[in-house]
Amino acid sequence: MAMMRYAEALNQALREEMQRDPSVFLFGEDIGRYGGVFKVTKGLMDEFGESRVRDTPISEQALAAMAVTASMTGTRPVLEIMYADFMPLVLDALINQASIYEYLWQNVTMPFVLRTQGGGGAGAGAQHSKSLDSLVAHIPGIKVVAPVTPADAKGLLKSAIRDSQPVVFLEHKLLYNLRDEVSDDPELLVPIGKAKTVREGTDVSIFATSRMVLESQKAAELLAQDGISAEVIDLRTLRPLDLDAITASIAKTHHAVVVNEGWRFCGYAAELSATIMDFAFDDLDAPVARVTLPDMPVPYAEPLELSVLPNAARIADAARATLK
Amino acid sequence: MAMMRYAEALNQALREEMQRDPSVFLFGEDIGRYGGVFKVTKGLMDEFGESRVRDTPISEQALAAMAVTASMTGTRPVLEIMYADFMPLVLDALINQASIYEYLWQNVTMPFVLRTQGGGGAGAGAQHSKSLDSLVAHIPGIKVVAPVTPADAKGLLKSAIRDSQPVVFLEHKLLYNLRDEVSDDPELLVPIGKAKTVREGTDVSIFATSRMVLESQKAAELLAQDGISAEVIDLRTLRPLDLDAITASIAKTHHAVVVNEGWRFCGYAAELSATIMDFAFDDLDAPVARVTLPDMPVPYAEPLELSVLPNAARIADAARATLK
Amino acid sequence: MKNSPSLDEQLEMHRKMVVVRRLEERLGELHKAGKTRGPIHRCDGQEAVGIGATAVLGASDFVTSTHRGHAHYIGKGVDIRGVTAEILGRATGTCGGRAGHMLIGDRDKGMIGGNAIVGGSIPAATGMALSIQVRGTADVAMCFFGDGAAQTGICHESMNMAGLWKLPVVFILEHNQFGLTVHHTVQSPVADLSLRAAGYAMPAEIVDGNDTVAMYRAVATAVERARRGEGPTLIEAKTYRMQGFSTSDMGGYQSDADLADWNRRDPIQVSRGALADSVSTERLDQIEAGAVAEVDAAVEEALAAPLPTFELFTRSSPYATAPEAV
Amino acid sequence: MKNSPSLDEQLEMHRKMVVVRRLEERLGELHKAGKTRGPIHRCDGQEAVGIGATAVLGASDFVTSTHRGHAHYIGKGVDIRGVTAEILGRATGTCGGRAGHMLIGDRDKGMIGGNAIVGGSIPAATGMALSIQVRGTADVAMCFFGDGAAQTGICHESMNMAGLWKLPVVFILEHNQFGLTVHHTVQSPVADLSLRAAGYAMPAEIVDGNDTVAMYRAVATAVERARRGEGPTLIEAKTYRMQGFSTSDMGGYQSDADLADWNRRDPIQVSRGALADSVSTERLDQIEAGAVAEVDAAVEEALAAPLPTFELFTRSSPYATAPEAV
Ligand SMILES: Cc1ncc(C[n+]2csc(CCOP(=O)(O)OP(=O)(O)O)c2C)c(N)n1
Ligand SMILES: Cc1ncc(C[n+]2csc(CCOP(=O)(O)OP(=O)(O)O)c2C)c(N)n1
Ligand SMILES: [Mg+2]
Ligand SMILES: [Mg+2]
Repeated sequence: MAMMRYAEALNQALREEMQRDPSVFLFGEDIGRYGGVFKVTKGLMDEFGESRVRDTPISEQALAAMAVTASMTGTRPVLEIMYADFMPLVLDALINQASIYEYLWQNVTMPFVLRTQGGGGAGAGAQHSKSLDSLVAHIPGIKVVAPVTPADAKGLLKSAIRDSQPVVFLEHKLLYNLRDEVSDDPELLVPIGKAKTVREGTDVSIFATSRMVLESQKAAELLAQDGISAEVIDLRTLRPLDLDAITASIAKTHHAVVVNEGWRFCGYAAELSATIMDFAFDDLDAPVARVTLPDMPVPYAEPLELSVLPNAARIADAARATLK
Repeated sequence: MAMMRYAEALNQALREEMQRDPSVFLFGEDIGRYGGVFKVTKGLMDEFGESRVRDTPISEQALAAMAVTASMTGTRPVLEIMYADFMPLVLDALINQASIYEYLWQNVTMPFVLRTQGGGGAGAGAQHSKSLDSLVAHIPGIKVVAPVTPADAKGLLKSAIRDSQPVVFLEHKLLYNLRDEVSDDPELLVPIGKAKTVREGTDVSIFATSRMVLESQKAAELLAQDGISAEVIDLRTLRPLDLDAITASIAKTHHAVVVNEGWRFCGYAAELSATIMDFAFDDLDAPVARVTLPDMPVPYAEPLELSVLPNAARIADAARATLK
Repeated sequence: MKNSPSLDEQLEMHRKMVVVRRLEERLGELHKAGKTRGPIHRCDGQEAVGIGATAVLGASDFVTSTHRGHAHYIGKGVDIRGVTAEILGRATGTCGGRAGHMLIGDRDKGMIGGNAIVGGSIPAATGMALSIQVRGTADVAMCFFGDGAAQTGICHESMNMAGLWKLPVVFILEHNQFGLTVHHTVQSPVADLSLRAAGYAMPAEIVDGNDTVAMYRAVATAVERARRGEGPTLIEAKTYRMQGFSTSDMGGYQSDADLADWNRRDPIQVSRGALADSVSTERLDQIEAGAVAEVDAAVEEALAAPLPTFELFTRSSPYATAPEAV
Repeated sequence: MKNSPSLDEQLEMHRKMVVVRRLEERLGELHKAGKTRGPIHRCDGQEAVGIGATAVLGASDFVTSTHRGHAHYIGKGVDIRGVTAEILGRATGTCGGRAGHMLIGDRDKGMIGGNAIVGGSIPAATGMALSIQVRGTADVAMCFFGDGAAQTGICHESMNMAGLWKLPVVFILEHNQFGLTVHHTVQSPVADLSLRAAGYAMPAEIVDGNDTVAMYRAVATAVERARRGEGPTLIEAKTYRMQGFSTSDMGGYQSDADLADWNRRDPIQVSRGALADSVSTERLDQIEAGAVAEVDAAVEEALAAPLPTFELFTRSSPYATAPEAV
């Protein structure tokens, strides 16, 4: 065990997997000499050379399409897309390419990972602050994970690299400096598709991923002050969903709040709400509450941005409302 | 009134709006000399010339971005994207460009229309048969419509062209030859944001758009044979939603089926389910049933494709299940 | 002449062209008889491009193709019976009827694969070339793409990276004068698209796309260069699409003069002419008859084959949305 | 010399460059003092490109910009006070603090606008040029973009259409040697990106981007050509980014020799040198002092201005998801 930043945990995962498997290689903008704008790939070009750690031109569309076919032909590429806001540029590669071949051709595998980071709170403006989770979670055949702790970041990235299917790995710009204990066992993997109960409770279940888990935990503290016992579940994987964890918690609490930093309409929180409708309707005593960004661009100025991002207070309010 | 095909109704809408307003112009692949692969723009280049009706190179990404700024600077572009499957290529223009400026700059308007057609049933394979409704419906500041009748096709396209906001206009390849009465009053507009009850009923509400309205109507016939009275609501507009029509119907029937030809997970049907959860939970006697494509690529061979497309039988089954 | 095909290779190219031509003709008939599904993109008149270019490749080289891939499939060695059955949506098709004619892939043959997103074949081959370079083998990747596809952004991005990293990829621009129904002069202000290669520090060559031997020679040089680690080449093959864009094309925009002109340069006739000195007419007729019979048999077999049946995925499927979902 | 700026124009360009430089320096200080928000992209050393190119334009011409747009904003006449307040996130900013420094737009000035999606400015101006052509006015659209942006697919698609349709657009490639932290030699195999213009049948010129007068002349020729309906031009302005990529750049990859070299060619010094014969040192000092004072006043004013307050949309908002929703 060692204390390290979320970014360092990712770096360690990449290093270990590259040491273990020579078919793993990294490419992306500014990831080589500079080590990545969030420093996740720091030192890796020095260790593994310019062929396995490549700085690329600004060409997201082709890069993603190349990751798909490189992964079909004997390598395990890990592509960094600098901001989740640029995911629209890679969606053709995911929707019209990566999504279809496992079904059409069957005897191909596509073991690539697309890492990106999204989210607001850094004053980066409308084109650099979005969470577009539902765009990728909508795509059949693509797994999507979004860890919040350094340990899960490391363990899930290692699982993603070893997975035989495409995995989109969602990071958050405000998490990179978060420090916590991380195992140095290079075989410790965190399984894709398993949620984690980060706080047990009996009155209301709060489901979240990525940075919103932290806000949900704070919300649970606020609720505790009012005598409300909130269970907080870190889904960790957006697709495939850990249905058992969701239904088991709701069977206990009968109330649910779903939290996602992206837009509300057709957003990831809508799927969570609909999934709960499908599988836990009879256990629900109140409608599921969605806490999301309002349906608008992320503004730049601090008071504006802080007004729109989902936070502990809004989550707690939503939980209280379901209990009314 | 005149009988005409859905494609002709669209053609008439374009012609009338181009006659009325010289700032309206059309561009897209094969829309000029050839008149469009679905013949929607037939004869318009002859009538309006090569400047206002342009054949373009295969460059969806730039075309969409150009529609955004052309619409900011004095014209009303109508862009045809040949297949909805190519929408990933235009999403950056919608998400990172069109979506943000009305909020950021306020004194700009973006009166452009992006027409496309999607859906399965024509043996066009995994890259030419998709409905990606939720990808566009997720975007703030963009209206999305999907008419099923020739009359609505004409009336909504005219409204879309006159709207000051971006409108994505979703057609369906299996609807172009559908014939029905269409008004020749050039001022008859169908308002964006208003649903239409196409069949009244008391036991269960079925909500659909585009070709799925036809399947829902057939499902209502099947249900009627079992003595079940289904109400079928053609939403017509995917965004902004006609909430009143949805809640009023559920208040009457207490059961709902939501139908969408796209994928299930994070799909448009999920939003409908979540919206009903938000606004009509107390009126529901059973969970909302989602009828969608399974989460997989659209297969080519006829028996495979017909097995995955949502149809009347599956809708009727879902309705029966909600009434159990 | 450097890199000329052997006589055997030339005969094999000839045979494969006839296979493809016969397939296209039979598909045309089957379409008229209502026995096909969806639009089918025939490559009549363009066979020499795909057959000539793939003749240079080995089994472990990769090819990516387009919506108009029949010659590429056959060229790279995919079984004609599987291809035919796939086009006809049969369970015995190369992809079990799931893919259809635009998306045929055969991993074992290195054909992965058809791609109906215009431009999609270009980064696909470039990504395979990247994989080859990272793994350090001497294979090459080849992509086919059209004059229409050359206008896509992803073409630019891919060629820039291929030139920058000297990737072992051969770009075959199949310039058949049209992108769907639109003439190339309405899609680009330059007629010879290969002049863009200079912008990627990449050598380029314009080749007679109706001549298998010319294609073979130019591509062989490009493949050798790629295998030596010297990077990509752009081959612009000038040819002409003798049929409509697809079986649903209503036509009317191709000039009779052009059609007559290009008909005189039919690649199968060009190939016959080139072989006339070395091979007897009888032998050529026999090869052609064999090819025709092979296709006809494949068509009959496919028509008699069962349609696929659908099975919904289980939770172990990569498409499952939840580990426990059905 | 043809298309040379008048002395007044030259002095105004000089003044504006000093405005921009002072703004950049003040932003650097404010950043260090923790008074800015998010990354800020300074253009120290590149001022002559934006100021020289926009000096040619009229009020009804359009400009689109990048994440590094301060010189473009000021050049096109956006009020320095609004720009400064916007960068500092104030209610008095050009966009009320909603946009931030990368996304400033001012419709009335024809600056629409900044764009932080790399490559985004290119189709944006091309689309405006299409609008101009459809409406038949004599305006032009101009976009700025970087050497990094030149590798994006959308650049290719846009230039092809501009060349094909002879759109009235002027492409200003601001070649500052880096895309973010990556040197241009690691992004493209060709150093002079303007050689790609031939692939779009478009004239191109390489210009000293540190010389406002050279920029003015080349751009004036291009603008005239566009207004005459003769189509687009690509201007490749060679310059250098004297600061980090943004205020969060940790640096370490720009060589001291290069920095020293380009420092000797500081565009403000080049401009002073060019004006030395016609204008007294006192007059130049006075102009510069005025520019500095204007910026300092704008900064003080912005720092004292109120922060914006948030109001949630009503149902009449374009962002409402339902006509009746709040
Ligand atoms: C991204 C995309 N845009 C449009 C289409 C529709 N489409 C299919 S083929 C084609 C023309 C392609 O032209 P070219 O690349 O020259 O190939 P050819 O048909 O001539 O073989 C078009 C526009 C598509 N499949 N994909
Ligand atoms: C599509 C996209 N990819 C990546 C980025 C991140 N990014 C911002 S600026 C930049 C470098 C741009 O280089 P260049 O075009 O030369 O402009 P410069 O910064 O040199 O002015 C990158 C990679 C982005 N904003 N948009
Ligand atoms: Mg072509
Ligand atoms: Mg640069």
